Amino acid sequence: MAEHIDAPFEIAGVRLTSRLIMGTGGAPSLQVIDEVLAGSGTALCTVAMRRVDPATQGSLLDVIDARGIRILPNTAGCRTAAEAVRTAQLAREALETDWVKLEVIADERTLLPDPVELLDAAQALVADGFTVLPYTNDDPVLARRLEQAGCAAVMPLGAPIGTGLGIGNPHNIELIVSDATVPVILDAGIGTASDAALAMELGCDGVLLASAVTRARRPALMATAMAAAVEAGRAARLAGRIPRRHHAHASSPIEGMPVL
Amino acid sequence: MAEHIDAPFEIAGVRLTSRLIMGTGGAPSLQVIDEVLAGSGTALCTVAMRRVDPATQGSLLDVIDARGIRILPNTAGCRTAAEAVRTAQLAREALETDWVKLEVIADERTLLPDPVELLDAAQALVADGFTVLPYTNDDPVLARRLEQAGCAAVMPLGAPIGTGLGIGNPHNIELIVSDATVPVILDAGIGTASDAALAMELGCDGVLLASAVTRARRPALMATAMAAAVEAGRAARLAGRIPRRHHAHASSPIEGMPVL
Amino acid sequence: MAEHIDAPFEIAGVRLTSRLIMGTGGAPSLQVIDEVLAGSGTALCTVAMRRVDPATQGSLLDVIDARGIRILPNTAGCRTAAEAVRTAQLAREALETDWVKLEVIADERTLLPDPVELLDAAQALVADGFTVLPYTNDDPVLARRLEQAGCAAVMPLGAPIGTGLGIGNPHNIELIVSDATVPVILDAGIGTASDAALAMELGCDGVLLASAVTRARRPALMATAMAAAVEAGRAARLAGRIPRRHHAHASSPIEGMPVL
Amino acid sequence: MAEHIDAPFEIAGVRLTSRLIMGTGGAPSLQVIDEVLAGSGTALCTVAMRRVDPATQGSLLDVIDARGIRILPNTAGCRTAAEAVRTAQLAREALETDWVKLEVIADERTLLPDPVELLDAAQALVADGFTVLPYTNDDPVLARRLEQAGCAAVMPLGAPIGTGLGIGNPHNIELIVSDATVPVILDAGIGTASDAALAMELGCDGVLLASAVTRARRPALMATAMAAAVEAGRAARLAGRIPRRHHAHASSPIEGMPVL
Amino acid sequence: MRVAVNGHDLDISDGTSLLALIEQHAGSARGSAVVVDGVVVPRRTWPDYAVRPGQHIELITAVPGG
Amino acid sequence: MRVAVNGHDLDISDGTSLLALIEQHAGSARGSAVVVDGVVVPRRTWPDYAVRPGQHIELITAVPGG
Amino acid sequence: MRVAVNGHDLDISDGTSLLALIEQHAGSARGSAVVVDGVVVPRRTWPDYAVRPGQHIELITAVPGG
Amino acid sequence: MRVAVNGHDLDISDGTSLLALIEQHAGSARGSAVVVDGVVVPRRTWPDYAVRPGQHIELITAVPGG
Repeated sequence: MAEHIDAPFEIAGVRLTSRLIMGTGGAPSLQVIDEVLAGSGTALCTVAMRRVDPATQGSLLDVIDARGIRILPNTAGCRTAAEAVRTAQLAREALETDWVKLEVIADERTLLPDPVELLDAAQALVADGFTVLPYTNDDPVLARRLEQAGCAAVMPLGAPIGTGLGIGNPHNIELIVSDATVPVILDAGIGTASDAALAMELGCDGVLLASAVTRARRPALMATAMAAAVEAGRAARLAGRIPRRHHAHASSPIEGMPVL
Repeated sequence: MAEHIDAPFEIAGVRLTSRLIMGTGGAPSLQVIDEVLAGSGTALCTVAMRRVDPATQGSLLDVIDARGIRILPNTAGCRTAAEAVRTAQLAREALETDWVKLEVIADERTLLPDPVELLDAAQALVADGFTVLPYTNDDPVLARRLEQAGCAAVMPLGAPIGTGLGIGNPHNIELIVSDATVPVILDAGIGTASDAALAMELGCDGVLLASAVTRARRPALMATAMAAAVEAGRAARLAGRIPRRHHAHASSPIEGMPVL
Repeated sequence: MAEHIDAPFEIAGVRLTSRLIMGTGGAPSLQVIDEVLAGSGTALCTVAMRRVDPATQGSLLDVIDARGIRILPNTAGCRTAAEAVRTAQLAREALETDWVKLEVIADERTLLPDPVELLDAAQALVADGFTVLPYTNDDPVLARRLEQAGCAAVMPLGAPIGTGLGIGNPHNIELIVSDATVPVILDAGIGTASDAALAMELGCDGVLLASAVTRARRPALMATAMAAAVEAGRAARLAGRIPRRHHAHASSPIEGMPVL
Repeated sequence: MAEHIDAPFEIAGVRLTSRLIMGTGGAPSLQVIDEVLAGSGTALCTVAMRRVDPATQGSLLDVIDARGIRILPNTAGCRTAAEAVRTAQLAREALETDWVKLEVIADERTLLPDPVELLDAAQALVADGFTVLPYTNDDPVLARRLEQAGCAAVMPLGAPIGTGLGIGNPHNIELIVSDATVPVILDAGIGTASDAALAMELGCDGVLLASAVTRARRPALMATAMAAAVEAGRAARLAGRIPRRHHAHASSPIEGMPVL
Repeated sequence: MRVAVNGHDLDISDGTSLLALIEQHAGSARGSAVVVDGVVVPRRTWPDYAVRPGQHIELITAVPGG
Repeated sequence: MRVAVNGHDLDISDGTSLLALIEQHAGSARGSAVVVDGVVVPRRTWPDYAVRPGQHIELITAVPGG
Repeated sequence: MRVAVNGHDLDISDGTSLLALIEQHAGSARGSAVVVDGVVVPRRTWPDYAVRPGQHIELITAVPGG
Repeated sequence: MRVAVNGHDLDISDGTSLLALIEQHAGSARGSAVVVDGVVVPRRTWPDYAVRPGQHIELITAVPGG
């Protein structure tokens, strides 16, 4: 992770003005999505690709464009490399971007990535000229393979999508960060602000979340909380935290006590 | 904790513009103290009372006054109620304030509060007209007794002073918060920004810390990190976090998958 | 904690053949109590003192005596030192033992000990010739004060009574163990076998539990689980565990790989 | 996991009299290996395959055979499916067993399994008639794929080999257990007895460990600790632990307090 | 005569001893203690202790707990 | 003529262009993609692409997600 | 004359006021407190308070801490 | 004649059998496997298998591990 507080955050050479990437799913309305995007200060947000529904009111893209936010289509719901590649190609055609958040899940219950299909899809999409941001599990080896396959970032989970369980295995995230030469984005599992701060303290370059904000009781307020938490965690990482000590260490002088 | 994001933070009827209270110990120089106070945006900072040392360069009080920060003298180093009361009286004489951070520690190794001496000192100081902010352990019962004794706030530890171990027993902090009718300030043990955010998410009204900032590799930067973390944690608390779920919950629609 | 696996476990000079102390509360019947006492292999069990209820079937004392188990009356439900002292005196009269598990709780919601009343009661009972085993919180300072008051053991909680939350703050238990010269018994909060093993690994001399066994789906089986866990944890403590390492350490030789 | 305390433990139809599987690496001598095997009560232990070293004193196989323990050769050190398959074939020739603990690691620093090579090797070995016990990471999806490939058990790690960090992500182990129809063996990462008990409480059918015992200060004693811990954890799982409660729950009657 | 036992008024025959009262309520005297009008009565005196009208008597025993 | 759009049979007038079909369903062509009988149809060809009877057409667009 | 200041014996000129003593040691009187022979001396009396031989004087001030 | 055993050149007498070579290096044939020039040699053929000059031989056995 860049060692200057004002080092720009870049993915595939594109500078992003925020390290918080927002998913747009789970919100009750376009109005809430708009408030959440505003509150988060995000510069990149995900969308899913689905069949046109004539009943839909309003335009998601207008909301996103009005805020000047870059779009990151995902392949949510795909179960095989072939489906994911096809969905990415449709997204490129529809949204005129070659960026894709690659998701290839193994089942609907855990929504966990399928490591083999994911790696196959990543290789195929890179070969097809895509800028691939894969949603992966927290396995340091798979993260390395994805980077070797040419992915522009790796996006390990903290916990399964939508669980809000935070970062289940910080040690794995540290291993991924220590190895990676592309940005590491903590994706999925974030439940509250301290989780997002911890992700950055572990050395992640950014955080991607949706449910934690869109399904909070007050989404817009939670969006500002997450923005502040990402800033706080990054600054803390760069500031160099104190070591954990087993015994106490006084913060007032021991000497000079008056004799009363 | 007040349920409005812009609800003022008040102790003993005095409004404070920041929920981050800074200790001034552990910094290498007055210059660093000044940078840390500036970066933290704090409105209240602690000092210790010691014998005058003619060798001292510069004036701590001038630094604090120049930033318009209220002073909170502590009784650090006192081992008995009598010592603590006497030290508080000297501080009142010296600094013309009746506020005191009450510390009565049991030993130099753990720096943990002595519950019996602490409660005695609190009762004596309240009777003597002081505004008492006691540094206490995380025992919900002792916290209640201190509030019943008339303390203006309760300040439970997250972990022993200077350890940076964070919040050892979040369950106890939640119990203290659920009971208290005076402000609860998490005091001691904070190591990094996510710890401070967590304290606020647990419902604390504020955070008091020193070593985590003054002994960080880059103190001024860590001060800004802590300020952001306190804001983030408070906003997250008020925004109402999503529940922790055992199973995944999709944030992209299940329906409308195209047939490709 | 004694550093020999076969070092006897003694409280106040009385040798006990098991380091697992059983509470008898929470069981659906005397029959289950009997099975639980048998399965646990305990040598010491607690009882409460209450008004005679003519409707009661069977004799608890007969069950306990038939298994040759020593009785430890408690002062459960007492809220003041005076009540606890009086209850201990009644128990001594009724059961002809001067041992007492001292409980002085602050409220019915947390069932946490009141540190001030507890210490007062301990001093009074020691002066009256009792062998006092106090149920205390996990504050290392209060534990030290209780030992200084002449208690025969200290019994810190892992978590509030009946919660099954395990050991909330292992660091505090380690601090208590490192200081104590009387036996340390982890009392309250144990939920399952690994919690009991952990208590012993932290250096406790014994474990006291009730609900974790009596309210388990299969109490007798859980009793055997706890007995094995206490043995396992004690052996592991004495065997000297390997250090926690950040990086992997191979357990098969690196050299001598065949060239295939 | 079998729901009877005395349900036999079987892998590939072979009944094993202990649920603790021992690695033999890391011990200072054959003498210590012999003591450890005796203390653990294991019925299955691993060995590595290496070039003959004429300097070696004594026979490992004699020690294992003398205790009637079944041998499980591993493929430790292999980095590709091809190497692992070849090593398994040599082991079959040398030890006349078609059982193999399949290890395909990605690097020497983390010793973590390579998911793609591991799955390829598992498929090849199953096709070649081997009984395959794969050492895998804690990804529930990979575990499922390995079972689908015909593995006789799945052996997820708790933490990287030799770290003694325990079970980093209990939630993943629970997911693996809830899915698996073959035995789940917690392999690697165990540091002390409570870790082994926890593995069984999470629903694992067995535990495989080496360093935690062979590198302990007193290996033979730690072996007995682990044996007891596995028993304790399994009994606790079957006994049905009490739920975790946020609030206290009295274990002595509230009614019938005497009026004193 | 009337006495209060564990908070309930009770008619007992004159001259009833504490020991008799206890055995009648608790089955046996084992594991019990008695408080009469706030004073603990030593076990050895129970056989000869004649309950008097209007006394408040607490009979306490060991029950499952802790 | 009849075509299948997103799995539903539909009557549309002869000579309807893909662009017209999309605008009619999605409001605008922005953010949409089209697959006809399993083949992705490039955006620039939509105006001149005349839908033929019996074709299976998938109209896809961006929705909130992820 | 000799006095003890913060545990060190000191020669000061006769008639030195507390205020003078404090300013000499602490630079300024701000943020300081004084204990003479175990008694806290109120700030307002410092100018007129003449130090006497043999007194034990503690000069206390605020330092970084907590 | 010269052969390579586990990477080291070695002089052995002509006509040495694999079994003899193994027993000489490993003490016993139990728990061992042999690869000659990249091919696994079945255990039952060792007694009659005469080592030839220049062969690369890997002798593998079980060691503590895992």
